[in-house]
Amino acid sequence: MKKIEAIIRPENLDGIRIALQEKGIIGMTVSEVQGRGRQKGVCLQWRAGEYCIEFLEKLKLDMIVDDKDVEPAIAAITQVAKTGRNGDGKIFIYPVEDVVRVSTGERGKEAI
Amino acid sequence: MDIIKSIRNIIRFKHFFLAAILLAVLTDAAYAAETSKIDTGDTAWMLISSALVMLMIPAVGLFYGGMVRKKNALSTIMFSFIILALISVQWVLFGYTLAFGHDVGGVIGNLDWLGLNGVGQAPNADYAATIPALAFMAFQGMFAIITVALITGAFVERIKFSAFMVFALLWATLVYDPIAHWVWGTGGWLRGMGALDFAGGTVVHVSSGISALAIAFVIGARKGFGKQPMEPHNIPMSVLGAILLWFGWFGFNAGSAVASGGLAASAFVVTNTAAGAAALTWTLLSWYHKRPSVLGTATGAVVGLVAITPASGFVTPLAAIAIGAIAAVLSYYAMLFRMKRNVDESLDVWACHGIGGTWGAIATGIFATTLVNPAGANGLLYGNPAQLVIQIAAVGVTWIYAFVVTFILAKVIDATIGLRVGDDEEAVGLDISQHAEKAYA
Amino acid sequence: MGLKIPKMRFKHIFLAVILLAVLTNGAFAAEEPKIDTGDTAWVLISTALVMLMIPAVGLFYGGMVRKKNALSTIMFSFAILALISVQWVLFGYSLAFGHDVAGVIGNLDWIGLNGVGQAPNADYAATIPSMAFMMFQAMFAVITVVLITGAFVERIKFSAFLVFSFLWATLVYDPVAHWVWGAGGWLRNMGTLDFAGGIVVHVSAGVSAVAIALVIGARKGFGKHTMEPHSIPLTVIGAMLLWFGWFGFNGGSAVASGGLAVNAFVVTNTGGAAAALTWMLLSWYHKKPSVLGTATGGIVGLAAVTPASGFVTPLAAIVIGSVAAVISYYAMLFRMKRNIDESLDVWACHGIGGAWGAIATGIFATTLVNPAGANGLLYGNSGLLVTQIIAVAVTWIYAFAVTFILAKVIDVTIGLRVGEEEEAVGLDVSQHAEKAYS
Amino acid sequence: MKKIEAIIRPEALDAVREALEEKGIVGMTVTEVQGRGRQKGVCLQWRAGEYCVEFLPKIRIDMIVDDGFVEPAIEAIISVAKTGKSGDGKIFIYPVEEVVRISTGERGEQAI
Repeated sequence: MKKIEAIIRPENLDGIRIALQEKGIIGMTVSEVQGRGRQKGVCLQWRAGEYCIEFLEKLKLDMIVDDKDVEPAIAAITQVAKTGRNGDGKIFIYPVEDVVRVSTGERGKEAI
Repeated sequence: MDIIKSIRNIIRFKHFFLAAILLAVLTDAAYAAETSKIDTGDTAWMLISSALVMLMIPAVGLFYGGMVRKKNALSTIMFSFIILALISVQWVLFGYTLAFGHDVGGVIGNLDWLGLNGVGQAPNADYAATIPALAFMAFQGMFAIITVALITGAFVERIKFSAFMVFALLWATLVYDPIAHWVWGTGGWLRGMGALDFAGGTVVHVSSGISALAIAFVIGARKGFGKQPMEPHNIPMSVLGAILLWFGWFGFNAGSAVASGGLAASAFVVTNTAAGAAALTWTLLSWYHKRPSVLGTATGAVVGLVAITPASGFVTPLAAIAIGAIAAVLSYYAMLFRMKRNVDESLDVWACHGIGGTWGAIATGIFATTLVNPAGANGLLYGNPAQLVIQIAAVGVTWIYAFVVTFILAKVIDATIGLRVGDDEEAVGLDISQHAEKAYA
Repeated sequence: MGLKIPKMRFKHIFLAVILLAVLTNGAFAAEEPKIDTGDTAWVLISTALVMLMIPAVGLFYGGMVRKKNALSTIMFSFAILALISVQWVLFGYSLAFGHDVAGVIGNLDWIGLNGVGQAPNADYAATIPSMAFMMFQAMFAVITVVLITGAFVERIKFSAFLVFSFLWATLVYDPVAHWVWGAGGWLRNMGTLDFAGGIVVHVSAGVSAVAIALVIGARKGFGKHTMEPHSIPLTVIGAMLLWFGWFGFNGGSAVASGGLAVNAFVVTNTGGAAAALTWMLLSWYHKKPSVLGTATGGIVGLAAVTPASGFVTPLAAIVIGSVAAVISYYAMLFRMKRNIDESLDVWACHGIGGAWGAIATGIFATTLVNPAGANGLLYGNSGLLVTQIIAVAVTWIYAFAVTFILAKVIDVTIGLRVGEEEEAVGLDVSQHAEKAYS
Repeated sequence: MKKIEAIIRPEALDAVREALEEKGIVGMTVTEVQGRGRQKGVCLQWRAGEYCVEFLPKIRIDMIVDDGFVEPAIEAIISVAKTGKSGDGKIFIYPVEEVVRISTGERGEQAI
């Protein structure tokens, strides 16, 4: 099992959800986060003049998947989220030791 | 028969004349009583105007509150709210008598009306002959309160609450009450000089704008000012505040006619017109520099309202367009100048109210016409350059007095109880550190 | 000649006086049902101001509940504005202000506003259309029901709430309004003074709030989990609009524009301010100057000064407001200590504030402010204080008893409370299928 | 590659960002979280009296870095976020299997 953590542009959420669903990946957690990478910040207007913020609004998707689903998930996300410009986001893959489903007590793959 | 004869007698000129005199005498007596008679329409208008100005006070809190960081939202709103409570009581106890009481040397009112002693339901013809003296007192009370509330934009996110309370009370007493007396009090020396200030361009806006700058110098910049972004946490809240300010300003300016009628209607129209012109101008300025800004448009409207305030009872609607549009330009660049100089007068009370009010008072000396208000005067454009000089003198005096007294007052408070919160408290935010509360769960 | 002329003069003066008298008489006759435009303008704008207070209560309460119940709390006041506006026009006004039946209730002569038109009704307000008076009073009926909603937020079933509101307005508000304000009402005849509704509005709402809170029971997790206010700025917006509207509430209760309205206006602002300051100092003494507390203090002061506003001086208002804040503050702590989930302290704010205000009227009232009023204890008339205490006590008992029974009946028939799961999810989703914030 | 997850006081965010930037770490994701540790909760005011909140607002910073950047990053965070009182936060280090940069499809260390 792996954990896939994807940082994406907020406007791509629904497209990615549908693309992942087509690959059979349904469960995920979405968080509103603020991110900073090569895109750096953005300058907004004050009453007169402007101010710059260093972090941008992003969404983070967390999902735990079977090893075989990792590549299809990466493909699905990049297919929708890629514009080719800075700020498209990143995908991180982590190992997961175990998963427990709270409602049943199931563990491991069945619990996903 | 007798009756018919009598009627015939009356119709005869001689007796008709007699009856007419009699009627005149009687009517005269009625008029004599009339001079102190309350007009229900005027009183209704003054009451609703006072209520409208009251609404502007917490509206300032929302306007400012939306522009600070989330961790200081409540404290910023609190400033206006508590000033409403504090100065309401100060005004009733002694503020009104200092500002509008019987004159002492042209500088201040005496203490005859302490605790509203002698201020009752009968009109006071010195100020407003057709409404109860209490109504005039209430209306003026709201002006005193909002002036103090305006200053709070200067020291948001870093002032100690106790120091703020002391400052607010002393400022109202030492700066507002005297200036209000000079310009509006019977016997006040600026009023005697002929200075025109219909609804408080110098008394309210110049005095608060300059004082904001003075206290900002004393308290110093926020931690991280100029390095970290100080992001407005809720612009819709600021816009809501601006909307309520615009709404309340009809009472502020048109109510300053202290009667319902032509002058009030004229003030109402120029108020709305100037606000529109200034908001539009600000939109265009921000568009020219980047994009049409929402926060900027709201600010522009407020600046236009500020600028038209002293002129509102003396100028025409077309003059209002010029006054509003120029005010927006002046204020916009004053704001940029303030930022460039790295002065943390945080929410630009000086640029909006100080500069806007100064321009409005001067513009009154340019655009005023007795066609709008026979009790006023003509300005430069109507062949009377002297009025412009008087206006500039009045503004100059107010600048100097307000700056000096506020600067000293702030210094004294800083040296005694301390103006500023500690670094830790500032970092955590005033909501938690000063009020043990959080704006949003 | 010398003798004749004075004689003639006298004769003709006499004649002219008669003529004048006739003319004036005619004028008076015309004067009686005459509408004063200034008075009417003031009552109309006052009515609009009180209307604004109604959703303002929704915002005031809405900011203090958890995010998941924000909409439902705002909805209470909005729905009541609609519901009681109709009830009042159909029969509420007639019950409260219609021709008296034994001092207890109005009859049904004015059902559906039959006979309530543009002509003034001198019994209540001689210089404005009786429809204006009707509408002004309608807003009072609406806001009284709205005030109670603070008692049962976050757990009441919406259908039960609508039934309760409708019946409460009919069975509690309309009779109490008739007793105190209706021509022939028994408390009015006893000499009770209630300028703008300290007893009719605030005591009745505050006491009823405790009654229904006792029947509906505490929120799940009350006293164990924190119930954090989700947006204090929203509450402050509500408080500021309430303060603003209160000028119409009290100032408008003069039902005319003039000295009395002005006095009420000044007293209102001063009382609210003194109470807000006092509350701030109390919270400072206990911990830190509280924003939510200051807003609450303002409301308490406004509630307390309401019955007194047309009878007392501005300096008396400072005392009334300050004392109200202290009493209310400790009433609130007492309520919490007793672990009663009268959630937003309608009792402590309005019940206690209003009761103190009504009693304070018996202490501070003076005919110098209002010749049509009476003198209170400080002006040498202890009788008024007794009358005021009786009126408060009667309202206290009547409102509590009727509300308690009414709530019980609704509870056993349609059920007052939502299910546990619905409560946990929040009323916004479970009762309205909506979410306040995305 | 490692993931560094730092829980810090909200007011320390700007200083931490600057300190990390000095060490050459630019990319990060910031999340507003609620936490609870030895600092326990805090009591706030109700209209009269008070209520206690058991979770305190904190900021979580997530960064994916090359192994060599882990120690400098830890030093940088501690240097500015440490007040010495409880409630300063914690730093967690996790292994990362893979990184994908959405805009280019790069993988591994180039993608960071």
